[in-house]
Amino acid sequence: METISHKLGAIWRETLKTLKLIARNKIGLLGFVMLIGLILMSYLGPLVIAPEVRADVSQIYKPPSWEHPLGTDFQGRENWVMLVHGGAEVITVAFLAGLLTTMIAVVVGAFSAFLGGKADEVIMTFTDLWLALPRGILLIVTAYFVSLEDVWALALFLSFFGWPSLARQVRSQFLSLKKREYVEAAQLLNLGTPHIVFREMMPNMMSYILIALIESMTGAIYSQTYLVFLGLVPFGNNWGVLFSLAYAKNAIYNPNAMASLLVPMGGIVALQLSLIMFSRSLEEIFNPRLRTGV
Amino acid sequence: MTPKNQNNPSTLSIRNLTIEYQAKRGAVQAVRSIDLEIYRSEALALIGESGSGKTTIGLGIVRLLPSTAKIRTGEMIFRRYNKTDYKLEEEFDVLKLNEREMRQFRWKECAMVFQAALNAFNPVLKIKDQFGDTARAHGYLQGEALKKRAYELFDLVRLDPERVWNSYPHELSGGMRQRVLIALGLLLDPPMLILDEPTTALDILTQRNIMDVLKELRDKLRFSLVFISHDLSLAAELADRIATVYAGRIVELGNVYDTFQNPRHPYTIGLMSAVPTLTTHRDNVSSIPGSPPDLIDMPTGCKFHPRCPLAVEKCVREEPALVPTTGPDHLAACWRWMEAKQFLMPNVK
Amino acid sequence: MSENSKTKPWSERILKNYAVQTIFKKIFIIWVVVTLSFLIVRGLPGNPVEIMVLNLMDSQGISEDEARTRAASLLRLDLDAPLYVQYFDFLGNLVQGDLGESYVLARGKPVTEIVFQRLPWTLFSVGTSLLISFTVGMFLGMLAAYRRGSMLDQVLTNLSAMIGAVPNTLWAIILVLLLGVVWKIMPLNLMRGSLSPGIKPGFTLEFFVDLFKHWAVPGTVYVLTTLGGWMLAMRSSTVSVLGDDYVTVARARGLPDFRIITAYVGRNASLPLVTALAISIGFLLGGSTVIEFIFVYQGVGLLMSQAITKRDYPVMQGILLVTTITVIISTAIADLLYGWLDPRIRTSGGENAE
Amino acid sequence: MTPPLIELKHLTRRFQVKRNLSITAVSDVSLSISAGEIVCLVGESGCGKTTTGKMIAGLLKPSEGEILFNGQDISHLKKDEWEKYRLGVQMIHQDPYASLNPSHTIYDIVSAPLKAHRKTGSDAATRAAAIELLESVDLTPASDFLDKFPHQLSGGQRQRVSVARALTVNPKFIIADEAVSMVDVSIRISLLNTLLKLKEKNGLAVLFITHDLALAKYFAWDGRVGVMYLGKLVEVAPARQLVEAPQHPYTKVLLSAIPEADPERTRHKERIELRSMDVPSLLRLPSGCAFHPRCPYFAGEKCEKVIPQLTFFNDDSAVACHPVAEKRLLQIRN
Repeated sequence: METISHKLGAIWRETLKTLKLIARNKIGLLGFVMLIGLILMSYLGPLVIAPEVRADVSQIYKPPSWEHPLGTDFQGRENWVMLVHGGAEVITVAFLAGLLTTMIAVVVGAFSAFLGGKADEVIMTFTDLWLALPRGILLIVTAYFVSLEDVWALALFLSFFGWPSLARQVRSQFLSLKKREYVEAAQLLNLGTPHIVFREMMPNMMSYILIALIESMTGAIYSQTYLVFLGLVPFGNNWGVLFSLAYAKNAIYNPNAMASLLVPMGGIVALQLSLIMFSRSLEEIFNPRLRTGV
Repeated sequence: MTPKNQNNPSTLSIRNLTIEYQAKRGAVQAVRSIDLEIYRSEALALIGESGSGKTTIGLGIVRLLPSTAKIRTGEMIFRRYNKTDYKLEEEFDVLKLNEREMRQFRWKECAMVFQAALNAFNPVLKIKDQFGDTARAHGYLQGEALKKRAYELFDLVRLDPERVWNSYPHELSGGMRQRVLIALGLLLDPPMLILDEPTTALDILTQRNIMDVLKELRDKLRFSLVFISHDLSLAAELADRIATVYAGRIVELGNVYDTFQNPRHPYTIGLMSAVPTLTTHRDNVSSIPGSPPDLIDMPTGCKFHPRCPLAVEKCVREEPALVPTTGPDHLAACWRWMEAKQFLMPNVK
Repeated sequence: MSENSKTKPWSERILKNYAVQTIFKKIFIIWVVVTLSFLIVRGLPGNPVEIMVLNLMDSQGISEDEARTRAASLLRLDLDAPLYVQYFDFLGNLVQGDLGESYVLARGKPVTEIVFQRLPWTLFSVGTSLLISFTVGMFLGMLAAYRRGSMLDQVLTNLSAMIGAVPNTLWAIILVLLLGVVWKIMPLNLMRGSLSPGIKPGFTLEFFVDLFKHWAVPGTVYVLTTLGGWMLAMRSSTVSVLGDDYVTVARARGLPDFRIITAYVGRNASLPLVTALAISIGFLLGGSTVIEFIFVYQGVGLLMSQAITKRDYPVMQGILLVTTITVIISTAIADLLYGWLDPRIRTSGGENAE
Repeated sequence: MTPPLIELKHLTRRFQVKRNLSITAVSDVSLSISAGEIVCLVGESGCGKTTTGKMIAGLLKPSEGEILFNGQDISHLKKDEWEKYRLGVQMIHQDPYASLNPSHTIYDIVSAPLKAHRKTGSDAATRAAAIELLESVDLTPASDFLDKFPHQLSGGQRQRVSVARALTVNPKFIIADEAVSMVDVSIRISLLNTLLKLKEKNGLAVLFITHDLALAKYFAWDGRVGVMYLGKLVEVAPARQLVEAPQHPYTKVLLSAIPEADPERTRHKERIELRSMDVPSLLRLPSGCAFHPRCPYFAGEKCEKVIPQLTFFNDDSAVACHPVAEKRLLQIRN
């Protein structure tokens, strides 16, 4: 009991400290605020704003105006309503895929580093093999054959392709941490594996994992976008689908229709940018040289 | 053996040199208005602990300080003499040179051999190419002539020329790399050579070998040698004069024999008794209390006073200047230099 | 010791050889992809062969039995034989360079022929772009590293990270919109296709000018999306090299800045990027699918998206295989390049370890 | 007679470098250390002294040979006995900047083992114990240090924290691996004196690993010094005797090579020249005595062919050298 509350307390302290540090970097803070804004819009917005279900033929591809703040799409639906409703799926997939990728990578990398010897060799050979494959094409081909029907399937699929290079990095991080003298001292003092992993190694790994998580998220958004565009992810009315539908319905040659391309695109770009900005400040915060200079 | 200072003109006159580093908490006062003469063909040792400012002095002479460092005040007059008749040829302030002139000055007038010689060579270029680079940058010999010159130098530093010339740095051991670097330092026959902790990372036997090489080279080539180290015994073996550096200042400066027999500054005495040697009795070894000062927030008066067993009220108030003591050539910056040895080394004659 | 190694059987010595091991590894990777592509067509629950049969019946108006025979001949497989026999047949055909025939996109044409017709276009567009973004990225990365902390560095690093974060699909559309529709700088037909109608490939100025004109926009997309990555990688690599002792020593030796920047900093800082280059080729070829789709650029990527929509399995298999081999060859080249740039790898057989 | 606290018997450790290439970092080392004794292990980098220390600490498993603790082979210990042994042998690392976790306070660092092994009950008791420990390593006033992070401390202070951390589990034996080499010269001695004080007070045995013979002599004034060369123990003797009357040629060469902090003496010191400057690679160790290609007292075929064994003499010293052993045996017989 005591240790759990102690751990929670430590996590909470760490979080508070991190929030304070985020506020020190302007770009990072902006990214953080943007990200929170997008999340609020995408998850709370649909609760307040009813989805567009009507198809109004008279209102197809209207440019932005007072009546239609962000214009209308090829079915005459309000683009701004679609924007609010189309975010949750993209963010969920990004977050799930990022989380899964990072988890697989951390588990594989950590296991490989801890087991060492033959097991390490086998795992790393496999990882290298994965890295040497033309994963871009493989992603497309398999996406065609594997039916990706919900966010979980898509997230799982993306993380299946995303983990190897991160696993390699995690492994080398773990190896270098394992050799740190304070970890050796903790072993000598018999402080137990949980203590060594969670109290000695993890706090010095967290920053790294956090940044990797964000990188995996942006990677997932990236791949997601082109799989959707190629028509390999058939579900949902998310930003990616909206944008490729608009493209398919010739919005690109119709100046009045440009909004229905740009609005979902803006959603994706804003999400990517907020993540990137946020991660760049994280990098700065966790940079040990800057940190010890505090 | 020791060159007489009076009739031995100086190669480099450092006057009122002040160097600061910019840190988050404030200015790190690494070097505080130092005056120092480096005479022609003498060996001067700068000794002190890490953070005392000795390396900064070395880097300052060749102006290779990191970008956070600023030379606040001072001048460094460099004099070049004719190699045959020792007539003064040229005199200039190193701090006033422009970038191009500075590039020519480095290595040709003053070569610096760094602490971590293990990584002093570009790992992707062969030794011969790195010699070629240096020679080309200074319009020196090329081709066969350069090779011949390098082979002579390798012989001097006791290396097998054939093997070294065509090697990549990683194919040589640490001691070999250090000697190659010394050979490279001598390539342009500079009047001055700075060695920063040249043997620190090396094994005792390799260290011995390099010391012997250095002594031999100095007798043969007669360059001025500035030797930066925390190791008193290396200084004892190699130097003509010793300058003890503490908190960015020279606190004692004198002939090597004189300094070891009659140290005048409590810090020098402290250092001498803090390092056990093979022959000292255990009871004669003692550490200096306290720890080196924070260079951003320094104590008042004499910077050594918080650790000094002789400190009196005056030491807290006023910082002593580096002044002559028993002779004009033995200087110390201590209010109580006269009593220092008697108090701190009672059982040494 | 040395006598001992001489008495070892020659077979063992060959197997221990680094180059031989590398070749085995590469062959193994190809085998994995081949098996994968076989399993995709024959082993997956969706049963692509049945779909193919239906497709053939539909499009050519033939009976099911006829369609099955036709499918079998297109895939060069006996569909009634046990799976392992089919697998070995497939491998056997492959070794002879026979990947079957296309049945929708170009009826009856050997897949190898179709793919090799398209491959040069993709290799040209992707290769040129990679070369540009790699070189420019290295240059900008070094610039940012030298001026680290400055305004320029801030702008470069932030901007490049953000440009790189926008998916290439979006960049393609944005460029078409801006250049073709909004500003009307570039005629839309120049952004479509890989050559203007009527221009024949050959060593003519006309051909090369047209080639580059058509490459310009898709090429820009490749460059935009990859440049930032190279720049940031080069920046961090250069920053660490700048802290290395040999750079300070090189300055102390009075070497000219140009020499230090190129031979001392540049060469060492670019070493880790060479490995990354190898990995990125695999991704770029994949990324070409969507770009070529948008620009109707006649490369393997477009072929891939066509094969997917038309369910032309032999062509899909063929592309997967050929791109795998391309990637493997390029990684091998990158490996060689790395060895050539870094002497420590070259002589690793020695015993100079201290 | 009670067995020595720690006894190394023919300890050997090999490392796999490549698939079929291994080096022997430690080869056939035998040494015993009694309770409360100080032994220094001296040698140049790569001679195997750190590997030996790590094997004793249980961080590495020996390839051959055994380590006896109070007469018991530690590889046969049961789990709880093994844990007891583990805690009884602690290590002080070389690098004060890497041996303390940067994200923990000094209190976190010292209290973690106290809590893990239920040494103290309440938080207040833990705090009191931590203060007592810090004061025992001369970090006073201890309360000033408890809430600081390692980066706020100097190198010497950090090493003191490392010592305090090791003391939390009441060890019988401490391995100090180059523990003062990265600390400012002016405070090295006071750190060593703290260790000496603890040795007296707690009856600790210390294995001090260093490359500095002068420091070894100072620290092991009443103890012994062992000299290692390329994985082998070549000479063991009482500290002062080893420095003043070295037996093994390698020890002699080392001693003659060390510069002295006295210009008069160091410039006129007699130097023994080596036959070769090159240190052989561990991958290709010379046959026979590993020192023979460099040995100034090289005595022919036997040195080339036969590996000399560490031979003990009645003055509590041992040497692994054919000519020396023969000469001394002759002296003893006469």
